[in-house]
Amino acid sequence: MSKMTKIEIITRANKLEELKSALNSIGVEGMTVSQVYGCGLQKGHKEVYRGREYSINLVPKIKLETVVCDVPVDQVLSVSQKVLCTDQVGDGKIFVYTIDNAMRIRTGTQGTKAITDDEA
Amino acid sequence: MSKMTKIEIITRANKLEELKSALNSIGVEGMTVSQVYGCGLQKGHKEVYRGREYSINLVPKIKLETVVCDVPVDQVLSVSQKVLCTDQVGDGKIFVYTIDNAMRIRTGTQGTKAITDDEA
Amino acid sequence: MSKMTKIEIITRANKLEELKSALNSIGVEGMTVSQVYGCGLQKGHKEVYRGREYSINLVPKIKLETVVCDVPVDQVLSVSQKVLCTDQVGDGKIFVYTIDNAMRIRTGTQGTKAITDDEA
Amino acid sequence: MLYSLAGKKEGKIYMKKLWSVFLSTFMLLLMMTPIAFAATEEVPKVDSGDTAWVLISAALVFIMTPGLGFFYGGMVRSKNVLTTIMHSFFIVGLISVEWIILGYTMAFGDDATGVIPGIIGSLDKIGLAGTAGQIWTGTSIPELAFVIFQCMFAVITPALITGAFAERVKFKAYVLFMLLWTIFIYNPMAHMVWGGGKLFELGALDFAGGLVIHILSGVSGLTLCILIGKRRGYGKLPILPHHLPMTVLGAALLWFGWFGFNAGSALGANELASSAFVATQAAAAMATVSWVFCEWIRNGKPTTLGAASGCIAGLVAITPAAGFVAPIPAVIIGLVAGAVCYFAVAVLKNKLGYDDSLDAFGVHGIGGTWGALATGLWATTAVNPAGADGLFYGDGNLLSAQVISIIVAYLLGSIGTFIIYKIVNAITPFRVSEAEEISGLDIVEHGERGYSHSLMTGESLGVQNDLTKTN
Amino acid sequence: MLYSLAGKKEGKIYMKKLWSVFLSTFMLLLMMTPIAFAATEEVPKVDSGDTAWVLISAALVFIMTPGLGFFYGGMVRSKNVLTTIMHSFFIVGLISVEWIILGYTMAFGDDATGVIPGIIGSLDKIGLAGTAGQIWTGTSIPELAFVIFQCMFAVITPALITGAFAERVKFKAYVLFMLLWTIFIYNPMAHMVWGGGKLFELGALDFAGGLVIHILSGVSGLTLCILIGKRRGYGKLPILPHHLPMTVLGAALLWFGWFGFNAGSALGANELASSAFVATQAAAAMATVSWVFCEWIRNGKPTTLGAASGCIAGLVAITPAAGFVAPIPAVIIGLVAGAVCYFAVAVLKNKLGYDDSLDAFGVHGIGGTWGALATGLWATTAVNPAGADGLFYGDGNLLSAQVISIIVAYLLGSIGTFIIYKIVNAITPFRVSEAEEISGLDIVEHGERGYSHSLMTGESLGVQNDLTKTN
Amino acid sequence: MLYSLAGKKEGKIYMKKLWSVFLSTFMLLLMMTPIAFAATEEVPKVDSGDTAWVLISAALVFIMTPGLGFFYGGMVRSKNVLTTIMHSFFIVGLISVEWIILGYTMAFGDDATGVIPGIIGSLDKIGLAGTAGQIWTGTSIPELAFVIFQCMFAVITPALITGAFAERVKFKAYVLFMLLWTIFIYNPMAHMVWGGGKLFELGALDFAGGLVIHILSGVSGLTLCILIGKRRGYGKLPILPHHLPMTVLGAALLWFGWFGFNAGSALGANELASSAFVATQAAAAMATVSWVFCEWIRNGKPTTLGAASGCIAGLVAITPAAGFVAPIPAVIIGLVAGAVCYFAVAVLKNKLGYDDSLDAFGVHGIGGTWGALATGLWATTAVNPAGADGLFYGDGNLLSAQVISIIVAYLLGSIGTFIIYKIVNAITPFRVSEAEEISGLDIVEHGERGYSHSLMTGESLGVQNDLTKTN
Ligand SMILES: Nc1ncnc2c1ncn2[C@@H]1O[C@H](COP(=O)(O)OP(=O)(O)O)[C@@H](O)[C@H]1O
Ligand SMILES: Nc1ncnc2c1ncn2[C@@H]1O[C@H](COP(=O)(O)OP(=O)(O)O)[C@@H](O)[C@H]1O
Ligand SMILES: Nc1ncnc2c1ncn2[C@@H]1O[C@H](COP(=O)(O)OP(=O)(O)O)[C@@H](O)[C@H]1O
Repeated sequence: MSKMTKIEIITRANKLEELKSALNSIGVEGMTVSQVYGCGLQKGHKEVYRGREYSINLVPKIKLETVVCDVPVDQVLSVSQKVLCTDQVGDGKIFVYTIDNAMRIRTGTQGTKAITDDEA
Repeated sequence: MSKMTKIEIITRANKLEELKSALNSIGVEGMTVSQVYGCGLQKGHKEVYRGREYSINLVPKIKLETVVCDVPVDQVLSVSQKVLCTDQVGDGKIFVYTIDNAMRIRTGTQGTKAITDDEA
Repeated sequence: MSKMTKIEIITRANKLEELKSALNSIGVEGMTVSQVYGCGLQKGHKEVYRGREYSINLVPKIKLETVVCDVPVDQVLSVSQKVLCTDQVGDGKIFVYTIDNAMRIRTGTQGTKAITDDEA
Repeated sequence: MLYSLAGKKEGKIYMKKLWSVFLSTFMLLLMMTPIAFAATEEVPKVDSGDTAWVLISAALVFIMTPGLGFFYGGMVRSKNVLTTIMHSFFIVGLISVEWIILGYTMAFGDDATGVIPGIIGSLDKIGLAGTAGQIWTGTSIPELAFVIFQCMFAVITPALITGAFAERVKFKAYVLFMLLWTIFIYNPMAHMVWGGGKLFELGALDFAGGLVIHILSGVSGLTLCILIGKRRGYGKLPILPHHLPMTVLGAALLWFGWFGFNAGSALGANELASSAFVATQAAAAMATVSWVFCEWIRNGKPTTLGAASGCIAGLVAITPAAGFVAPIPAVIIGLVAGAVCYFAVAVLKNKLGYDDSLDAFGVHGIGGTWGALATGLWATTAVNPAGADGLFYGDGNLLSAQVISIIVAYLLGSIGTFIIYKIVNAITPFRVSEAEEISGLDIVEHGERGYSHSLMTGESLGVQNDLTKTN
Repeated sequence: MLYSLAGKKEGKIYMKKLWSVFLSTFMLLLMMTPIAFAATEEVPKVDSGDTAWVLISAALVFIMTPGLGFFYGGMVRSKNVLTTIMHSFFIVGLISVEWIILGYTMAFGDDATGVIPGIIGSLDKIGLAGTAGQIWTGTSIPELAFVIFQCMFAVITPALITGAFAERVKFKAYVLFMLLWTIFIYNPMAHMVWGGGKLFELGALDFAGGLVIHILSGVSGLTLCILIGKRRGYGKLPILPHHLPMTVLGAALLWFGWFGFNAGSALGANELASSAFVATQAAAAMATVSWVFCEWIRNGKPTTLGAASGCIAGLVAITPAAGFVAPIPAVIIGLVAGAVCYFAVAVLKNKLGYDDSLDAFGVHGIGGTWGALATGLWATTAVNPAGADGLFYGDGNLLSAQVISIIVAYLLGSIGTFIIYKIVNAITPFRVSEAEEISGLDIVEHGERGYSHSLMTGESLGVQNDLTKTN
Repeated sequence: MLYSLAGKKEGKIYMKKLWSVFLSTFMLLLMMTPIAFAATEEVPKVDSGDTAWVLISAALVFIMTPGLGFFYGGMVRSKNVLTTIMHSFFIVGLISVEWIILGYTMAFGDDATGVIPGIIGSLDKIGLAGTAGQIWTGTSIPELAFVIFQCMFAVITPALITGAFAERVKFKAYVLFMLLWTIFIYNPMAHMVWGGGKLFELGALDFAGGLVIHILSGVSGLTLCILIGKRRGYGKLPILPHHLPMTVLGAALLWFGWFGFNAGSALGANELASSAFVATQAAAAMATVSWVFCEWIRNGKPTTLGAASGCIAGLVAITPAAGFVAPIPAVIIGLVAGAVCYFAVAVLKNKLGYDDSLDAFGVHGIGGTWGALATGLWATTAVNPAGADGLFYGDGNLLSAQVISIIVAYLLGSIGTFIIYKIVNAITPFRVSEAEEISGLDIVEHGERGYSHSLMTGESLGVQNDLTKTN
């Protein structure tokens, strides 16, 4: 069983479609997306309600998670970086983990075969 | 300190109640659920707005995370697979990770004791 | 490359601001927050619709994730525990993982430098 | 009384054939026509104040149907919000067209020369032919004002039914059913009760259609929800309202519009309209309070949905009585309506186990029944000389007439619905498949989502970047 | 002038006892009764156009109270949306019943034979006894139309107060307080000002209740929010509006209904009603613009909440003046109202540090005070011969009368609220516990959530699969 | 016919100078003034019923503009919901003030002594001077009632335009543009068509402003959206409606208010108002059904947005015809309107490639054009003796007049908008930057979010705990 790696990409919401296409093009088909709030160097914005100002410092982001084994992690990283980089603070982060096991619920298959989609 | 494992189950939203009961029945009490969008083999649906059609290819899913130590990981996997499997594309995936440490905030307890709920 | 650790804190939504400030004060600047439902010892609440009662047992929580390398994990844990502990069931859990790699998208920097924010 | 036809009050109530009533639905239906009285002397001139009141009342009744869409829409799961709103909204279009072309003449065409005299009027007013420039008999408003006021009633009645089968029917079957139901159940009913040629003077009183509209739709809804079956997971999985502020909005619009419904039914801006307006507010207000107190006592919580449901229960119950009862009886009618309808939806429905999704029967059927009975108890000629005295004012005949009318409405609603359901279901399936029900009807039936957005990012998430068909 | 009682204008303003005014609230209250004039000659016949206008105006004022619920509901956090809407919606039920049974007779029962002549009217109209078939004095509308139009005023006044204590009170205490406040503060006030027997002819003008309704509720709200204390975390943690489109919806319904409130107060469809309608639109429109420009200048952003708040400020300010001022003064009244109320909520409130959650005082108290003063400046008999000339038309007496009235309303509102608060709090706690406040009142007090759904999946998430009590 | 001026019908239609028409916009504009007739004999007395009807109609038309805000607001992405609603809501304030001060006198000031006779009226009614106590010529309502009814028309016309440029303009430019457009395009147009001194009696019919209001705003919107350019990502990235129930709410309020718009344009509560009411409902209902069926056939799904859009298409199309056509032609007008507008937005727009965000042109421009033509086909003096006979009633002159009027409206709308756009854009940029467009205008332009809350926790998430400026 070769190594399975989870890649977690936190980035701007409006880049989702581009990122998805880019990942698809290098063979990453399965992924899970969630909506998150980010906090870091990027400044938020000001809001005003009845004359009172508030600083909003949690910025809406999306988190895309994908577990890969065949596709090289480095390629995922470089491709993602390319489409997501705007040179503006707030582009986000990518984190890489090792995972122990995976299972495809539909078939019960475990290990790397669980995430290799050609069997469907 | 015995090994602590995080199990992440991504599956259909309408299966949540069944899954929760099944996990409870094998002793898994604590869990955290979030709403995510999934993308994989399962096709999305079409939408129409003022005569224009759109393909929606992110499918709403739920992600259930639970950290276990006493309950065998295999049992969690098999029980989950049993209740979640519908034989239709889109049943989802289960990922398994090792975690380094855990803490129960209320008591400050660390390690496996943090997630063994009998102390409460 | 020194070790990078991801710390995942699941706790009450109304504690977010306090937690964020406390983490900032020990040098943790970057973080990602998401909204989750928790299930554990804490009981939910009852709802009534047209005379029918329902038990709601998924409690809204927030999950704060942060990847650190310079700041000691223990310090993050103790500081968090201090601000979050209310001695009431439902304070939540903290989980700790090792991660393999990180990348700052804006610069392409990998490894610990990706999450050390002084370069910005 | 809603439709004051020219004529003199003939107080005699024909109660003799009580038994024969159960022998023939047909006969019974004919008997529903109430006695009609001349509320105003016949002055063949349009009065601008009366016309203004009836026109604005028509607009008020209009807003009730979309309001109903929100009332119902807030109570379903978000995956079905659009289909539920659409069930009310689309019907405004569908039935208004039907009414203008066919419905009005069926209901208010001349009776003597009618298609089936006593049941369906003459078709010579097809497409509203001959209505322009006329004054509606016994009133001082143009016939066209009466046509459009009536149109709004024809529209809301079938819309009420949709609450019973929410979250599980196909749109095509819904369209077909509603069209057939309106043509074959509502129009004849309206003719017999309001447009009829005084053939049968049973003497039942129904000021603004509580009996006809609410009982008929409530019973039809009940029949239909039993025929269609429960929603998948009903009673086992949780099915909660997804947006209660929307339901309150709907209730507010309904209450608002109901002033036109009831007080507008005086067909003039006068003492009677004012009295009906007061009675309407009295009953709605009291029912709001009583429903909330009932659940406060029983469940320990006074709920917002309870307040919204309570006011509707009160409004339904006062509808047949609004122009016949004094304020304090109206308060009592509301008090009972709130409590009775609460128990109908909270206890009775669960006991009996049918899935009337949004309580069309529990609120409109039960509330309408109570209101029709209450009219028989508290109606008084002191409020409306053209009405009758109820049991508490010394005369039991009215109550008997009300009971018979109720039975007729139950029979007509249930039998008629059963037949039309069978016909529709033979043409096209009424119910969606299980997979469709799980996906939600908004996507499956309409290709839309109620809320296709992310609250956090403000973007349209989850859409592929190639738009497949952009012509 | 709202309530034209029969009688001749007696311009003499009794200003002598200015000092004694402060010696006795009781005396002052009596002095609030304005002079009443015969706007129309007494023709004891119902006019259909006037009746149509007053009835539809009653419906318009009705929709304001649910509208207020949305206006307020959008501004709270989503965990308190239902309780906030409920505070307005339930009051429609509660106070309408109170009004029909008790309130109307307290306020408009005969003064001479009243419970406390000059303060509380005779109780012989309990349950609206004797109102049927009557024409309201000095008008051509049925008394029942007047009853129901007035009912809607009695309903909205306490509802306005709820904005001050949003997000922290128990429902039980709210119910008790509102009932007592309406009976012991509102009803006597209404009697003294509008139902009174010309005992004291102070000469204050209040066309549609700006003084009585808005100042009284604003001041009561301020008092209450100070007594109850701030929301947990107020000024430290962020507390933001959860749904501004809902607030705009509320503002739109309020504005819409306010045409009935102000123009309906002419009690007829005539020149005066048209003039009041124009003044209402002029002030509301200008205040919308001026509030938005004030914050645009000061905060750099023109906000939607500012537009919604501004129109309400203008509507409040024009309420007492609507039937007495010309269009351009109305524009000026609106201009100032938008600016003054903006500074009241954006600067003054923060300086003083009380937590008037949704600015009941900042908008209704301040706006109402400005409007009452402005009436003393710009009122002119050219617009309404039954009114009076203000300072800018050469007569200072009216302004003095307005000032005294304002002082009285402030005293009555604050002292009355203080006493009732103490009584209610002794019976049942007014404020929720800290844990309850954190959980949110929707769940704690009503056992409901405003939005119990997942936007993504369309399912009801988070509910156990055993339904614990299904009877 | 909307504005019945005193005078006798002069049926002669001046068709001779068809060519010269294209030589000078100025000339053409003058020719738009329709012939005015005395619908009622001049009785200089206020009628309470007519006044009640016009006042309530004004309130109904008022609610349309906020309603439009919701109709449009639901169709944009949630990050732009407030700015879109604000575009409609703020305009109520801005233009009402403009109307009272300047607009009314420009439009309805005396023509003979006008600033530019035939185009802009006399300014002696600035600030509504001299309108109090007057009766509007040819009617029995106070001039002030006419003023305020007209005010609501002036308000909604520019609001309609905002749908074309949603999601990409700066608020400052919007304010400036709307003010200039109303003063220099709308006011003269209103004067020429409705306030003009019978200078040119072209004979075009426009009952409630379908031509003036809908074509003018639709064409202006089209021009503007082409000048401003497409939204970033339009046609490539998905841009979906974020809240369809809000859009349905808006459609319901529009439909409701449209009864005042059309039937109120009879300026009295009479047969004509009733007839216009019926025609309005007939066309709106049929168009709802026809739009839905068109997409059902073409896309396989009947949509809720289609139903909401269809009714508006029908209402737009019937606006110029409402007081001239019989019910069945109204049904046909609606039938075609639903289909034509559907194809305009679903096919034509995509073919031509402009980004009319919310289809201001597709619905109002196209629907208005169809309605103006249809008036030329089905108008009949049988419905309105003060009107004219259309092609299907044997007279082709009316149709020609309608065609010319349409051409004039297109020219005026496009050229006028072009010029004003250039002026505004020279003063302040019309369009936001790309970064601002991505962030969303609610935050960038107004410093607010539509929904700043978490559905799950009910808390205000994402806000720093130090409030930076709390003064
Ligand atoms: N240490 C961290 N742990 C987890 N998430 C982080 C961390 N640092 C940044 N993030 C996420 O990445 C997003 C972008 O980071 P930010 O510092 O604003 O800009 P940049 O990545 O361009 O330097 C943040 O909003 C947050 O969601
Ligand atoms: N490689 C992956 N990494 C992360 N999540 C995945 C991956 N593959 C699938 N998923 C998740 O599992 C869900 C179901 O996968 P899908 O391929 O559609 O069907 P199935 O699992 O039945 O083969 C997806 O919607 C996605 O959320
Ligand atoms: N084993 C677990 N795995 C994942 N999340 C858990 C686990 N146990 C608890 N949680 C999370 O922690 C939250 C609080 O746990 P709970 O048992 O209710 O209280 P406490 O942590 O105070 O004992 C839960 O709502 C859930 O989100």
